[in-house]
Amino acid sequence: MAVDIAGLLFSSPVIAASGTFGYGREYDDYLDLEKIGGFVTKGVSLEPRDGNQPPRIAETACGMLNAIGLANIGLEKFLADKLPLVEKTRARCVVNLYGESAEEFEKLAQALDARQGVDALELNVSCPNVKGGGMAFGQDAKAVYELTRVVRQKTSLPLWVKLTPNVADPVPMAKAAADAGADALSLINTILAMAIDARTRKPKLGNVYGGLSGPAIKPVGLRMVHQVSRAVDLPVVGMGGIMTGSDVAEYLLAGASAVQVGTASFSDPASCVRIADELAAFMKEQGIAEVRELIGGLLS
Amino acid sequence: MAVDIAGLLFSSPVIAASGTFGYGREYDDYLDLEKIGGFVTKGVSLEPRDGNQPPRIAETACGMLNAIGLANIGLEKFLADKLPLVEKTRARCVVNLYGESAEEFEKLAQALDARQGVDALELNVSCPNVKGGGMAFGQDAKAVYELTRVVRQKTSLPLWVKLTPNVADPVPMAKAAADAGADALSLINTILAMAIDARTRKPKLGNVYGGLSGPAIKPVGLRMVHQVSRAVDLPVVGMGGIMTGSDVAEYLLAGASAVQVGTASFSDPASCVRIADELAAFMKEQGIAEVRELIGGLLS
Amino acid sequence: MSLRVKVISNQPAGEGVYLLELEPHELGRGAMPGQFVMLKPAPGRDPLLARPFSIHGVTENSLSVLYKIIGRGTALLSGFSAGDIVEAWGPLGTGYNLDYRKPLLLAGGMGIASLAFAASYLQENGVDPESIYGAATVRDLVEGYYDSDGRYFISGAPWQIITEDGTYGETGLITGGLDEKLAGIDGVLACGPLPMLKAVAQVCAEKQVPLDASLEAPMACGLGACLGCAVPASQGGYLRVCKEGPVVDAGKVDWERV
Amino acid sequence: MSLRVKVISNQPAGEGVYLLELEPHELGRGAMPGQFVMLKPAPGRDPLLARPFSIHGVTENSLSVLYKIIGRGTALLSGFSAGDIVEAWGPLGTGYNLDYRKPLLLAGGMGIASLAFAASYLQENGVDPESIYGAATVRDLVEGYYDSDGRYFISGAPWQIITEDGTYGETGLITGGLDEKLAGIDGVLACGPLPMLKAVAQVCAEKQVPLDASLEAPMACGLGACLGCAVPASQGGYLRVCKEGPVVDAGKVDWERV
Ligand SMILES: Cc1cc2nc3c(=O)[nH]c(=O)nc-3n(C[C@H](O)[C@H](O)[C@H](O)COP(=O)(O)OP(=O)(O)OC[C@H]3O[C@@H](n4cnc5c(N)ncnc54)[C@H](O)[C@@H]3O)c2cc1C
Ligand SMILES: Cc1cc2nc3c(=O)[nH]c(=O)nc-3n(C[C@H](O)[C@H](O)[C@H](O)COP(=O)(O)OP(=O)(O)OC[C@H]3O[C@@H](n4cnc5c(N)ncnc54)[C@H](O)[C@@H]3O)c2cc1C
Ligand SMILES: Cc1cc2nc3c(=O)[nH]c(=O)nc-3n(C[C@H](O)[C@H](O)[C@H](O)COP(=O)(O)O)c2cc1C
Ligand SMILES: Cc1cc2nc3c(=O)[nH]c(=O)nc-3n(C[C@H](O)[C@H](O)[C@H](O)COP(=O)(O)O)c2cc1C
Ligand code: FES
Ligand code: FES
Repeated sequence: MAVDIAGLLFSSPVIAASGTFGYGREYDDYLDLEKIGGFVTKGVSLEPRDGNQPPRIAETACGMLNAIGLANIGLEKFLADKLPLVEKTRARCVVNLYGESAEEFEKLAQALDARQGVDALELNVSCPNVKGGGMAFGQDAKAVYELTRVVRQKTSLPLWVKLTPNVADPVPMAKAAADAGADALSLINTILAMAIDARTRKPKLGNVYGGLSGPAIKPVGLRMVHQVSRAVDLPVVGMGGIMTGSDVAEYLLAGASAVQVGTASFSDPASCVRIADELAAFMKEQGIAEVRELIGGLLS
Repeated sequence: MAVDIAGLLFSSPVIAASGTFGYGREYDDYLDLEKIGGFVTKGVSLEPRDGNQPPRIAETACGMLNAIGLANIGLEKFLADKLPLVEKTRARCVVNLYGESAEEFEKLAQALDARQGVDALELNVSCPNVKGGGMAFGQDAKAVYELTRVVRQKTSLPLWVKLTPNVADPVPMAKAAADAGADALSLINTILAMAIDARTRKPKLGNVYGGLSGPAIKPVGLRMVHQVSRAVDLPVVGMGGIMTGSDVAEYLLAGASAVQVGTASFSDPASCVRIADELAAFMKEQGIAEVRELIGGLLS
Repeated sequence: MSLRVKVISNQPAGEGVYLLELEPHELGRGAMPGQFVMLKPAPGRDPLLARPFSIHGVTENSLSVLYKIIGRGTALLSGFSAGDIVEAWGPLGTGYNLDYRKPLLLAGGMGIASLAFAASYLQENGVDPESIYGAATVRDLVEGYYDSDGRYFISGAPWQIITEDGTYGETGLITGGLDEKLAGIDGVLACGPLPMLKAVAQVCAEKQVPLDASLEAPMACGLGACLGCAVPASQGGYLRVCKEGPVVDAGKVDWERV
Repeated sequence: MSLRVKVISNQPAGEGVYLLELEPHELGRGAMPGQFVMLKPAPGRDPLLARPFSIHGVTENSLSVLYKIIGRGTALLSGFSAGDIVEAWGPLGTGYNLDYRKPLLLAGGMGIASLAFAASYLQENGVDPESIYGAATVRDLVEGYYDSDGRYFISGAPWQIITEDGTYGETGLITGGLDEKLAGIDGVLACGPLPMLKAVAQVCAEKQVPLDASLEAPMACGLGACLGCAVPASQGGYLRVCKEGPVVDAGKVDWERV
């Protein structure tokens, strides 16, 4: 079941997604971390962040909204308290980076470079670009290029750039990241969305808007992974709505080299391992020996 | 329950959406057309169109994909065979226009202008702009402006411009349509997406990509209606995933003046009337006498 | 109004096959063999769409559907029991041509669902069709009953059985020796898997025997509104399975492109 | 592994209230009053998220949850019956402080679900809490049993009743005359609607009596991973209801911002 993403080996193509798996050990009572490829941390910023005003989550049809606001304990505490807890496991730890400016991203990358226990960095470019007038870095190919370029200079770790679906076309962003030296592309992040309580007449989220995730968005994730993997010669880590082993196979066929599982962990905390097991069973049923036989194997 | 959209009165804010309600009479065995505000026709083009290679639809989590390919009987047959069937009903008939070039849209608008039975035109700008290199008209504010402008010159009918969700931000498109003389904005059209059969390894749609609709996309529709209605001073006709009267109330609160119901008609052919009834019951329960008390009434 | 129909019974009727009996109301009104109904496999939003099923029979008191578990929708459907309510609409579409004097009925697999209705309808109307029901193996035959000679009956009409492995009736494919079987036949009614229909269409075209073929396509509305259920037409363009079909004159279909 | 738990029974226990008894497995292991479990109200993708419910009681053979129908999830939950499987995980979160010598328990409405467990736990451990259960009207009281003096018991522990309309027990709000009730009390355990908790927090702060308040917030993971269940903390920032709570020292909460 092993897959190679830009030179880094993962024992399984199933990886727990950023923001849904804490700092890696929160699910220990319900799954064995070593049975999946690894996990991506909650977005880590230089300073601790409190996050958005509650309510922060709302359920929607086959999905959910979140507006956590990138609450996290900050770099220092992450390194001191959380990283040691995962360092000794065989599971890969990918650190998701969140900054409000290129400088913040640079500093984060520098501080994490060559840190024991950190296997790769994932650059979350879906956040608002404060200097760029609030438009997300990830909605502007030039900003994606610049951000990726400066971070690339600060780290020799494998660098994944995580793309947002809130664009007319993800390919220009993917190309920009590739041109600037990214090693892999992760997609999709959540879709900007909103829920309203008709009786109270209020938005269901304190932040009004939030990100839509879960099975509802799988068709959008598949489409964007398909678009990007055909257009750009980098490994793609696909995600969005994965709930079953068959969903993983679909993402692999669409062109992903590995996948991340996010919201599924909320409907069943053992999801990541269950999904990895289901993928193995599916491959066995189909007589597929290696994950790579599926990657990009869509017929027409 | 009556609502006024740019001077045109609808007896109910619930309108059947383009492409899901045929030419208005297909559902006659299951609902009374006069109990809803009206309907929008399947996209009508100058010449008949066969549409895309099957399969054309696929079910997804709380949603569906379609890649009908704008199959339709063409302007001539529409005027001769279909329009007369709805002309005598009190229900409003909005004709959805589909063209591959600005010229085609112009001709359509001209031919429909002042035709008895046509109450308004809805410009579907989500289609690929053949001259603009295939990128959809609706993803380019200049193209939206130009298209709306030329059509505006050819018709005195109320002109609705239907926006696509496949953009980073719908507001520039909405503004462009407004600046060019649109009377109302309809949104959202379907989200570009894809489904794969893991066993056959094939896309589930003959066209590979299709449009995602249904409850899965409601949170995206609400967000875009909220964004657009706050930014542009035109009535908004909201849609995307409406299944219940409460869903309608949510769209109205977000800023819509009326709504369209699409995919719901496939899960129950009487949906439009049921939804209108549910809205009436909700308003009664909440002591709301007029629909306009809800429009834009979101609290924060 | 769409219909909320009460389940009378929902019983196993073969390997992975169920017979669903519904209180008919309008759902069965004037239903003809080859027509279908849309059944929502569960209330709620997921699964979202209704599924098309041929009408297997109608009496004054019931409408029945014979279905096989294929995926999630049919699996959910098998969970319904007496007294439950199913959301449904119909009868829909264009059924079989029932005016032939000496028709041949060819049912492959679940094709028996609609053709059993056609066979008993024809019989009641004084026509004795030649009826052949093909299955891979005896276990795949849906529950019928047998007379003392071992003849298989379903819905009151007799069927010759042919199984691929010879575990019941003749051995072979339903399409085997079809040209001989067409002797004296003035029309063929066929329902079954696509490869079978294609083979039958080819032989019928050669022998110039009219063929009514019952087609399948994914559907959303079932009412001719969404244009989702397209199958390629021989004249170019497409036919709607839910409106021009599901039973179509085989000559109108572009079998190459299907 | 997440848990697939068998339903022992799921019975009405008041107006729109149900008592769900589950086979415990690990779900109940070491569960303490104030802790909760996550229950998925239906298999499948819609509804997608599990819901948090306080543990109402644990025995060697069962774990019980007392819940009220609020929306879609709890309505679906009420459809489960004996033998059905519920997906669940737990026990989760931080429960009540059970070290007080003379505690006062204040249960408003469904707050009784977790506090009944606390009351009987305390009683079993030799502490006799002062327990008050407030409801709008007698019909809103969940099913308990009454001794010959009309005293109300639930899970083996007695509760004084106060109803807003005086249809049972005292008349008034649970927060009425609270300062007097605090005499001799070394700690308050409270669970109920937010306005009640706020009022109780204010009085307890004034009287400098420690208050353990059980909070609610929408949850996704229940495990401290998603940071969805934030409530404003008095020191700035937020507490996670699923981890630092649901029962928190009232002094740690910024009641103004909740
Ligand atoms: C006119 C017509 C009559 C039919 N009559 C019968 C019958 O009498 N008995 C019977 O067992 N089956 C019949 N079928 C096939 C039946 O509709 C499918 O087996 C059923 O839709 C499968 O649903 P599912 O959710 O179990 O499968 P899934 O594969 O999970 O379904 C996914 C989606 O694909 C669609 N789909 C899957 N298979 C088919 C198919 N063969 N045709 C159309 N859509 C499909 C489903 O409706 C659903 O939208 C008929 C199909 C048509 C078009
Ligand atoms: C720690 C904790 C313990 C609880 N214990 C009990 C209990 O013992 N008995 C009981 O009846 N109720 C309890 N609740 C409340 C219970 O979780 C909600 O009533 C339930 O989630 C409502 O779900 P629904 O689908 O019926 O409602 P809907 O309103 O349709 O739910 C929509 C979404 O909002 C969430 N939600 C709605 N109300 C609440 C709420 N009050 N708190 C948190 N999330 C909510 C749901 O989980 C769901 O994700 C508890 C809540 C928490 C946080
Ligand atoms: C509660 C929550 C928090 C998230 N936080 C982050 C984050 O900090 N950084 C990030 O890049 N993505 C974050 N995401 C996005 C997920 O990693 C993932 O891209 C998205 O949810 C789609 O996958 P899913 O449908 O499997 O959840 C978060 C998602 C959720 C639901
Ligand atoms: C089968 C189908 C066909 C459609 N055809 C058209 C069309 O011709 N023109 C158009 O503007 N929108 C078309 N739409 C989009 C709908 O009008 C609507 O914008 C979209 O489906 C979202 O609403 P819903 O979630 O209620 O379906 C179509 C949608 C579906 C599902
Ligand atoms: S199913 Fe909608 S047109 Fe046939
Ligand atoms: S519910 Fe996820 S952190 Fe509390």
